[in-house]
Amino acid sequence: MTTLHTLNRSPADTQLFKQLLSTIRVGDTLLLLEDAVYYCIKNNLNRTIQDIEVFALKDDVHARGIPFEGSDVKLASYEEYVRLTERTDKLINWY
Amino acid sequence: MTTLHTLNRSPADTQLFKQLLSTIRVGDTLLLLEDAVYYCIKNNLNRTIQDIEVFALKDDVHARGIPFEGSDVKLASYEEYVRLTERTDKLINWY
Amino acid sequence: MTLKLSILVLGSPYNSQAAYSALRYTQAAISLGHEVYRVFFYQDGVHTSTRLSAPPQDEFNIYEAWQSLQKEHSLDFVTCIAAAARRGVLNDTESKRHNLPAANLAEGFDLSGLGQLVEANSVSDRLVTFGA
Amino acid sequence: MTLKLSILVLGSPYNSQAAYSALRYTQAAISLGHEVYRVFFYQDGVHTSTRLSAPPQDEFNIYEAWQSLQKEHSLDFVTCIAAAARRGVLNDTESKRHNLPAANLAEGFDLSGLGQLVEANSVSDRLVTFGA
Amino acid sequence: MTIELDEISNEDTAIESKFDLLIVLQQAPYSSASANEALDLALAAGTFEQKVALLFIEDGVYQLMSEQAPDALQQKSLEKMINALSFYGVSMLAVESHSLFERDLHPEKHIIQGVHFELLNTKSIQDLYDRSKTIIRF
Amino acid sequence: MTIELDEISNEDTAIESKFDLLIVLQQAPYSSASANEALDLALAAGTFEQKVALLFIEDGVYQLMSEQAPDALQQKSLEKMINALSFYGVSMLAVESHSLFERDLHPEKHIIQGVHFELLNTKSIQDLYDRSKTIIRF
Repeated sequence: MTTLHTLNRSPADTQLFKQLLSTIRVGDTLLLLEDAVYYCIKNNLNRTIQDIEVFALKDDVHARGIPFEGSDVKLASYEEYVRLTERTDKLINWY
Repeated sequence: MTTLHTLNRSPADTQLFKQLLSTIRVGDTLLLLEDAVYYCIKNNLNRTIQDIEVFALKDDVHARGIPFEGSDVKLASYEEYVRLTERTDKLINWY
Repeated sequence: MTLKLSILVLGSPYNSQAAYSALRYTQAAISLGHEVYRVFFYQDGVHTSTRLSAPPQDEFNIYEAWQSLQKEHSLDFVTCIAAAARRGVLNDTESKRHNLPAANLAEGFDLSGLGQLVEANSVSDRLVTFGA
Repeated sequence: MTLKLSILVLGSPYNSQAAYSALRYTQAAISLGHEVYRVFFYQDGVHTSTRLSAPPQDEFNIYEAWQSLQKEHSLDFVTCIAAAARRGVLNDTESKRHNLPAANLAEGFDLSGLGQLVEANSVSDRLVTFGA
Repeated sequence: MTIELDEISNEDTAIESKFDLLIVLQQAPYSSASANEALDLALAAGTFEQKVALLFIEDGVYQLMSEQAPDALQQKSLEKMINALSFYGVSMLAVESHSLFERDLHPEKHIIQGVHFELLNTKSIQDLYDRSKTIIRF
Repeated sequence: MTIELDEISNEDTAIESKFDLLIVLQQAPYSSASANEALDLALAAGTFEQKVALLFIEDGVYQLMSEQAPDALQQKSLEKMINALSFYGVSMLAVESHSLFERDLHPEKHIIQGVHFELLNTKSIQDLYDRSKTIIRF
C-alpha cells in the first residue's frame, strides 16, 4: 500500500514535519504545497527522506519566488496533484 | 523602562518563545495566558528566565486543569493583568 | 481510473490558503474526469460560503469562484450547520428560526449536519482535506 | 494611575481565544476605572462583529457579550472596513454600495479605515493586542 | 485510565481492526473550537455506525488533562464529550506516549480516569494510520 | 538591497530614532492575508505621519524574496507594496539577520533589490523594541 502525503506548513513547523517523518515509508510520495514549498530552498530533503519521491506544487513555488534550478524535487501542477492521488492507495494531508 | 510581556502560545511553539527570550530583560514581567499556561506544568521557567516575575492567568490555568501546587509562577486575574499593564511602562503581546 | 472524491475545507479565506488550494484541486479533479461527490465546509472553512463578501475589484474573488464552480458542475456543497451558526453564516430557514434579521449563505451551498461528511467519506475513494 | 487604553482584536471567535481574552481584559479595565478609548477589530477579528450568529443556547455567546459591553459603556468599536468587506461583514451602506442583498454588522460597531487604529495608538497610553 | 502499552486487546474494538476514519487531535483545548469540533465529528461518525478511532498527539494530549474547569472561561467540559464517545460506538482512543512524556504528563497523575486509552509508540501509530481509510487532523 | 550591518545611519530615518509603531512581520506571504494586512497598516500609519518601523523576522523574511510571481495564485505582488513604503513615509525597514541565515537566504542572491533594509542582530532588535511605543505582530 502506498500513501500520498501532502504537507503545507513551512520548515519552521518542526513538530509537524517530525510527525510526517515518523509515518512516511519507502514507496510513499510527498507533495509540498503552500508554505511547505520553502523546503525547496535548502534542497536537503532527499537526504532526510531517502527513497521517497518528492514533488512541490508549481504555482506555490513560483508565487513565492523560490529558486529551483538543480533541485531534486519535481514540480507538479494541480492536475498532477490529482494524478498523484490516483496513483497512490491513500492520502494523508499534513497541515 | 520596564515591559510587560504576554505570551499566549503553548511550549510547542519554540520559535515564539525564542523571540520573547531574546527581548525580555531583568525587571520585566511575563504573563502567561491562553495556551502558554502549559508552561506551568514543567515548572522550570524560572531557571530559563531568571530575575523575571512570571504570572499565569488564573482562569486559563483552571480551565485547562493545570496542577499548580508548589509553582514559582503567581496566579493573576484579568484585573491583575490590567494592573500589570499599569505598573509597567510598555507592553509586548507575543502570539 | 476514475475516482470518487470528496473535499473537506477547514480554513477561512484570508486566514489560510485552504479555500484557494481546495478550489484549484477541485477544478483540476473535474477537468481530469473524476467525480467530485461532495465539498464539505467545516470549522472556519464555513466562511467560504458567505454571499455578503465584497473583495476589492482588482483582487481575485474566491467566493465567486466557488459559487461558479458549483453552478457549472451542479456540485454538492455542504456547509456544516452547527459550525456555521456559531460563526455567523445562516440560510433563510436558520435565520428565521433564530429570529435574526437576514441570511448570508450563498446560493448553491446547503446547510446540513456532520452526517453529510461522514457519508461522503464512506462512499468516496478519497477524502482530500485542506486544513489551516 | 488611570490609563487610556485601546484594544486590538486579530483572531476570530472559535478559531482563537483572542476575542474572549480581549473581552475579559476590556471588562476588567473598565471595572478598574481605566478609559477604553477604542476597540479595533482587524484581520479575522472582524468576525466578532457579525449580528447573524446563533451559537447553541447552552453555550456562551461571545457576540452578545461584546455588544452588551459596547452598549453599557458607550464604547467606540471599530471594525476595519477593508478587512471586513473581504471576509463578508458589511453594514447597510456597504451592502448597498456593493449591490448585496443584506447586511450583517452588529449594532454598536462602526466600519472604518485603519486610520482609526493609527489614531487610537497615537492617543492611547497602551494598545493591547489580542492575536491568534 | 487503563494503559496498555501496545498490547493487543481481544475486544471488538481491538487494536488490529480497520477504521473508516481516524481523527487526529493535535491541538490544545479551549484556545479554539478545534477539540470540540473534532469530537463532534467523532460522535457523528459513531452515530452513523462508522468505525472510528481517535489519536491524541502533540498538544492534543492536553485535552485529556484531569481537573479541567472550563467554566472559568465560560466553556463546556471536554471530559463529558470524551466520556460519551464509547456510548456512540467510537471504538478506539489512542494516545501517543512520547507526547505525554515530552510534556511531563503522567497517565496516573494527570490524565482523566475511567476512560480506556491505548498508549501507542511511533511504530503502533504507523500501523494505526495504515489501518485507517481516512485520516482527518484537527 | 543595501545591507548595513548594525551601522548607524545619518538620515532622519536613523536607526536611533523613536517610533510610534513597530510592525513585526513574522509570517510567510500568500498562505494568508497577514503580510498584506500588516503592510496596509504600515501604509496607513505612514499616511497619518506616524513614525513607523517594520521588522521582518522568522518566516516573515520570505516576504522579501525576489522573483515572487503571486499571479500564479491570483494574488497581488507584495513587492509593489514594499516599494511603496518609503513614499508613504515608513522610515525604517529592518530584517533580522539570523532569520535569513537559518533559511539559507543570502541578501544579494535572494532578496528584493532597490529597497533599503537594515540588517539587525538580536541586540539591535532589542533596541528597536525599546525605541518603539507600540509593537504589533503579524
